Amino acid sequence: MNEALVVEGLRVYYRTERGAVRAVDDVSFGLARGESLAIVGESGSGKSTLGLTLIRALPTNASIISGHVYIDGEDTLSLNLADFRRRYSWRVIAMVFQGAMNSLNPVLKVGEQIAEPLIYNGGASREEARRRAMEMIELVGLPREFYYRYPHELSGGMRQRIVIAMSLVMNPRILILDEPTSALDVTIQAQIINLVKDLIERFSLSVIFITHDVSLASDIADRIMVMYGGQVVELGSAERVLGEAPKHPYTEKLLASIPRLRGETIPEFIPGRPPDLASPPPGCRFHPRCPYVFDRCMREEPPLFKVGEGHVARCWLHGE
Amino acid sequence: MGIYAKLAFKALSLAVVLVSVLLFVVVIFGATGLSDRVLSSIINEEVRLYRQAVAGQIRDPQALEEAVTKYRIELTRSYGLDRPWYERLPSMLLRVITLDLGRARLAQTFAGSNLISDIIMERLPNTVILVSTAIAINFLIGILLGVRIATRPGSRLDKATSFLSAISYAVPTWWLGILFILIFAFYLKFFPYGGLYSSPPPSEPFMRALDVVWHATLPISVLVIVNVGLTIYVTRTIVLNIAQEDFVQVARVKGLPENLVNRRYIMRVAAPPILTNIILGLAGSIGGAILTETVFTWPGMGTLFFEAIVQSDEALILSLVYMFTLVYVVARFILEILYMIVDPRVRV
Amino acid sequence: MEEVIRLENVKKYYDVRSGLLGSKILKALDGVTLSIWKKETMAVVGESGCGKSTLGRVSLRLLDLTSGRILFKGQDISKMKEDELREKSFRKKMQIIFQDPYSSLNPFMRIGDIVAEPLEIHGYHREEIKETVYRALEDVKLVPPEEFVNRYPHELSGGQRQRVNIARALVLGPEYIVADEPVSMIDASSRAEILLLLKSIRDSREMGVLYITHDIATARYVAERIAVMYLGEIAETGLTPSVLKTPIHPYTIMLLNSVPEPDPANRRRRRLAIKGEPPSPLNPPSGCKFHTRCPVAIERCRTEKPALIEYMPRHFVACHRAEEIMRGTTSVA
Amino acid sequence: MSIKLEGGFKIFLSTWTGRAGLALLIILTGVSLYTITVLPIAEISSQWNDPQHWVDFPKSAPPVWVNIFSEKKLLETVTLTASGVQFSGNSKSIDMLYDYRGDSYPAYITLSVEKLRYTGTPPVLVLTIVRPDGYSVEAARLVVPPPRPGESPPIQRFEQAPERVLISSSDEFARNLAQLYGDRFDMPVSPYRIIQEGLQRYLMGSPRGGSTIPLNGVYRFTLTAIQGTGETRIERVRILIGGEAYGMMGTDVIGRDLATGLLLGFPISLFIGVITSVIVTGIGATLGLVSGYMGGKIDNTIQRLADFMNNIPLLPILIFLVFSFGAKLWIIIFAFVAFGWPGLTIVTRSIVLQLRETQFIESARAVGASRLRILARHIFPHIAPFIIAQIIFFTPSFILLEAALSFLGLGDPSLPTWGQILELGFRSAAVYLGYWWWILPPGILIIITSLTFVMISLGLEPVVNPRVRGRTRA
Repeated sequence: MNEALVVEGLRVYYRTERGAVRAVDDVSFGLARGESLAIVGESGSGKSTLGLTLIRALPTNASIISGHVYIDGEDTLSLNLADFRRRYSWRVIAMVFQGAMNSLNPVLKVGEQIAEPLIYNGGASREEARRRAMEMIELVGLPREFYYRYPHELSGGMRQRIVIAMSLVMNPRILILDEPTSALDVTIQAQIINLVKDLIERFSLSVIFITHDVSLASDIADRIMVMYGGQVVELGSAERVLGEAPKHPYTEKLLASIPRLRGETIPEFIPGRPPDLASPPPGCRFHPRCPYVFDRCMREEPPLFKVGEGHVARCWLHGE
Repeated sequence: MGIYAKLAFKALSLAVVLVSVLLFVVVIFGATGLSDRVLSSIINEEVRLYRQAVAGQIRDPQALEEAVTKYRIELTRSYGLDRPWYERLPSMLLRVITLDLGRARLAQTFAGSNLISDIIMERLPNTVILVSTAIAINFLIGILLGVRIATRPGSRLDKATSFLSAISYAVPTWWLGILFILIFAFYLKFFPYGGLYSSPPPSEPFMRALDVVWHATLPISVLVIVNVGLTIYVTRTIVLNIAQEDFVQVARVKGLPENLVNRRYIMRVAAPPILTNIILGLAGSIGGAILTETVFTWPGMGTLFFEAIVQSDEALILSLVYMFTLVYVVARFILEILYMIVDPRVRV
Repeated sequence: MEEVIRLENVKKYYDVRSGLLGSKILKALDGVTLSIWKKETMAVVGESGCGKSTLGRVSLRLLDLTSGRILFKGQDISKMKEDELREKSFRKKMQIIFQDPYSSLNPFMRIGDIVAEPLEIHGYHREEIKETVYRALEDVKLVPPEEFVNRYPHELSGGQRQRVNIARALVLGPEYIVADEPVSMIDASSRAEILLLLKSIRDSREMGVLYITHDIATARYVAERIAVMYLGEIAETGLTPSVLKTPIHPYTIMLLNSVPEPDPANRRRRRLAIKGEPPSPLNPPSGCKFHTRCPVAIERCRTEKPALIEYMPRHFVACHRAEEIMRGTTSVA
Repeated sequence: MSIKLEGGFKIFLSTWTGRAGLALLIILTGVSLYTITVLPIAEISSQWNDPQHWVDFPKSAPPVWVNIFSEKKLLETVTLTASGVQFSGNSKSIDMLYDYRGDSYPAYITLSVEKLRYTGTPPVLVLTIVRPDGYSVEAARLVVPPPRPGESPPIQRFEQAPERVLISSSDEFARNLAQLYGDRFDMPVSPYRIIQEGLQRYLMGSPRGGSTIPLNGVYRFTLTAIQGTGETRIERVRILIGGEAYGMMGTDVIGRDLATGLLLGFPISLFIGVITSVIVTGIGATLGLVSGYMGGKIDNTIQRLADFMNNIPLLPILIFLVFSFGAKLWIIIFAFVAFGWPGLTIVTRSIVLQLRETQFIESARAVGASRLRILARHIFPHIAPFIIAQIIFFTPSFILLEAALSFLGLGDPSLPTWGQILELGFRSAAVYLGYWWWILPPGILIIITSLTFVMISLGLEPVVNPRVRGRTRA
């Protein structure tokens, strides 16, 4: 089996005052070993919830309604939380959470925060753990002495590097990166992305890269999964989805909305606003904003149609 | 700014507070004519002692009167009573700082000295013991319960605690003290009405200590009960907020054991704001101590304050305002140092 | 063509208290000169902390300047007091559009009142106010206006709020507008809408616009000219196509290289990244402020501050090695 | 704005603390208004501190309702009064009835006559008591002084203070009783013994084995004016039969009716709490607004001052101030205000600073709005709910602070407050003697009053700080 991770029929809902918010609604995909998959979507598309579900870090008002997440063939959602944390979390699958500052404890030295899982979950001695943490700090391009720094003494870019070092300290095979650069300037963003690329190669990581920025996704991903309104609307190789042939109108319009440095195209926009996931529109969730909408879109929810080699799109345009 | 510079700055600003309070107090004392009275009573006392001393040597009553009058004039000049009060400010200030304010009107030490400095030095430890024990117990209980409640927000226990802490805000400490005396001393006779020792105090040291504890139980309980509700509530809120921070969830995802997460990722982070809360509550604790001591006739500075008011002893009141401010400032400084230790963010 | 606003060697220093007695000078703007013409947009780009937002606010006199001159259509407004700015109608003629669509509208006020407030302040008549407000809402495509005037900000989407912001800026008929990152906080799919709206309004109302952004790619579509800022100074400025096609300053070159493009081929490449982080503006490097991160810095850059020199038509660069870079004898990448 | 206010009130009323607080506030205000409008405040407050006024009342007597709970019934204190009594040709006497029920004898009996006028010859007032068994005794004989030279009728007597006769220790009365016992009951007792054992036990008892047992039943007290010519008018006649229990709330060591004192406490307590809170909040918020909005040197000065004041332990300084300047209500309020503002100033300033950074304020500046307009239109609406909440939140602390000062003996002596009632109780060792009726009610009233505002504060919390419930992420 070549899949590092398989997600099947995952549904995650939030309980809110307005009723259930269907943040992730029947999502399935696989991640091959050594592969980078980018999950792209606007705010409210469910992409972050998906990431949190994979590493079982959902807020308390969220519940997994159905679905499976297989890692090495084992359904990790069926494990109790303590088992999952002991056997998979950070050892097999780790995550770089959104917002580096919030991921770090303000009153502990960053080095300690990197080293802790080695001591408490990896059986390493303090000395070993420190040495390893310092190696990791060096690996992400910071001096070893940064072990003794506190988060507030670091710049945003440095904190992001520390958080990345922290995620890799237990040698995980799968790494989820949730908007790792969204708060950074482009110059620092470029540094971090270069670093991430190096690390992916060096550790042969399987990566899930969550971002709202299609351009950034193209920087890292072998495959692109576009999410809209809690659902996968298109999934395929980066070359196909971003290159010649986006098959879902949303992907097409999203790509067209990106301002580019080169070329003659003028960016377009998608009118309307993303669906309210407490009461999504009937039929295709994109239909109120879709330029190609026809009557079937308003009535029936489209399934994922195969539109090419390993390429699917949720759109009636590709129906029979 | 280095940590020592920060500490020095803090010490300096607290010293400024202390001196300014003194200046303020002394100015009011001067402007209202109270300082004249304090000084003239010191002079009268010294003149009386002088008369006693020289009465043996000078037989002639007229000569004696002359000598005494001369001495009085001398004293009046040296104390500056012949000058307006604002010219005496610096010396008065110095007098207060060194507690050189003569004798108390009626209050005295156990041994019978009525020197204000003696009295205060005898009473100070009693107050410090009472207040610091109460604060320590308050925060021990408050933090333990607050953390426990924070683990189940919205529960019945949580709601009850929030409401009780609101009620405790409305209860006057001293009235609760009176109520406790009525219940536990008058009706149930479990505890004494007040004071520091039984009369006569037990001679054996251990029994004596036990006797003090027995006497301190009611006042400390009152101080704790009135304040602990708020401590629980605040601790709960702080802990609850921190528990929702991303880094706590990250720590769990990292596979760290739950008790480690609680200790290093929640409590460790909650310590600075909780400490801030202790610092903010300090002024109130001192006020509460004055009243509680009074109710339980605990022989500390609070009871002394009450006596001084009843006896209209200006000099004693002046000294006590100074001492309370001093105790407050010192306690605050100690807590500030502690704060710098627990919060690396202020150490830069 | 008419010059709307002109900044001459504008400096803005802040006194930053540090320690007991010590205070340091933060040079947010360290001698900026630029001008904007009627029907023209000037984009100011740079990393966070480079002083671009300060520049926008100083140009509107929302912040006082430390030294230099600001000329609005030839009149020196750099020393005017707030009352004078209002009485002489300068406040009517200069406006700002903010970044945050959430905090930029008073949550207690209705949309109609928000857009009407500038008119009230400048003493317009009731009838006139209503008419002007409706026209402004129509201009920003919040139609029909009567549907929006009675709503509260929280009932609108981010994009709609940003249009209210634009409408408020437009009601007084300004000749100069500062747009401070107007699209950075709204969803990617609606950004183009706001940008295009801004551009068309600029043309129809013949305004000069200062467009502040960290995103060079958006600047390309709205701005005729670009100024690249680094640590409170302009590193390079010129006509947009010129700067984007033939960037000269190493910082501009590297900044352009850092911008990702949606091209799947990218993942096989490493982007050319500027090393390190921007130095603290409290303690800026000597000479050329970029020398600490510049791959082609020489000794001279450390000691001597480069002047902003016109190397190509209307294309100015502050770099000692500009000529070598232009000739291709020195390569940044 | 108006929509917001209405909505806020609805949210407030949806909390039970809000409803309970509001109900309590209405009750407290009602009692205060009743006290102010119905009771002659000025007169009562001066009476309150006049021991002469309370001399007839039983000292440290528990309230009468304790009899409901206890086995041994305490004798209630009873006052018989007659107002505007007119003695003329036909009616020469008035009757007052006392229904005596109890196992113990009254402690004392007094007669007082207030504001008497007569024309003609000076009257002699005679008080006779008719026992339930029909025997009657003359208890007192009061000779009204004749006109002084130059005085013209109507002659006024007992104007300043009522003429008071402690009939239970009158020798004359004792002799009369001795005569009654000797003649009618065949039980010779000396007047001396009667005085010594307590005259009441003979007046209100029947002989039993050399002593007496209480004779329950209706006693008729008849006051007769013996006068040759002219008329007599008495404003108020009062006969007080002192028992062991008194009134609804009992009495203190001076004999003061605690119910009156407690009632007076309502308006005073509310006044001090609310007025101080309003002033403190007004000053604190204004300084905070100025400090936050003006910035610069003004800001610096205000903040330094506030910081400094915040570093002072409040109570010792307050004690000192009130002690030095005298315990007057306005001085107490002034001291509270002087030391109460800094906290709010610091908080308001930080809110204003936050607001000032918001882009809607900056855009108002950009369109040329004046400072005043920005303060009024943009900043004030944001902090107004907060300020109102603060007024309510501060009120109990000032009520408690005043009570504390009063308890330390630094309350304004011209106004009876709950704190002062407690102070006297504490100083007269009421606690050690178990006079709970003196200790508990004032404390409970202080708590209820403070709690009213605390509950309203709690009810206002969701209005002022709408916290996001639950977290949603997507």
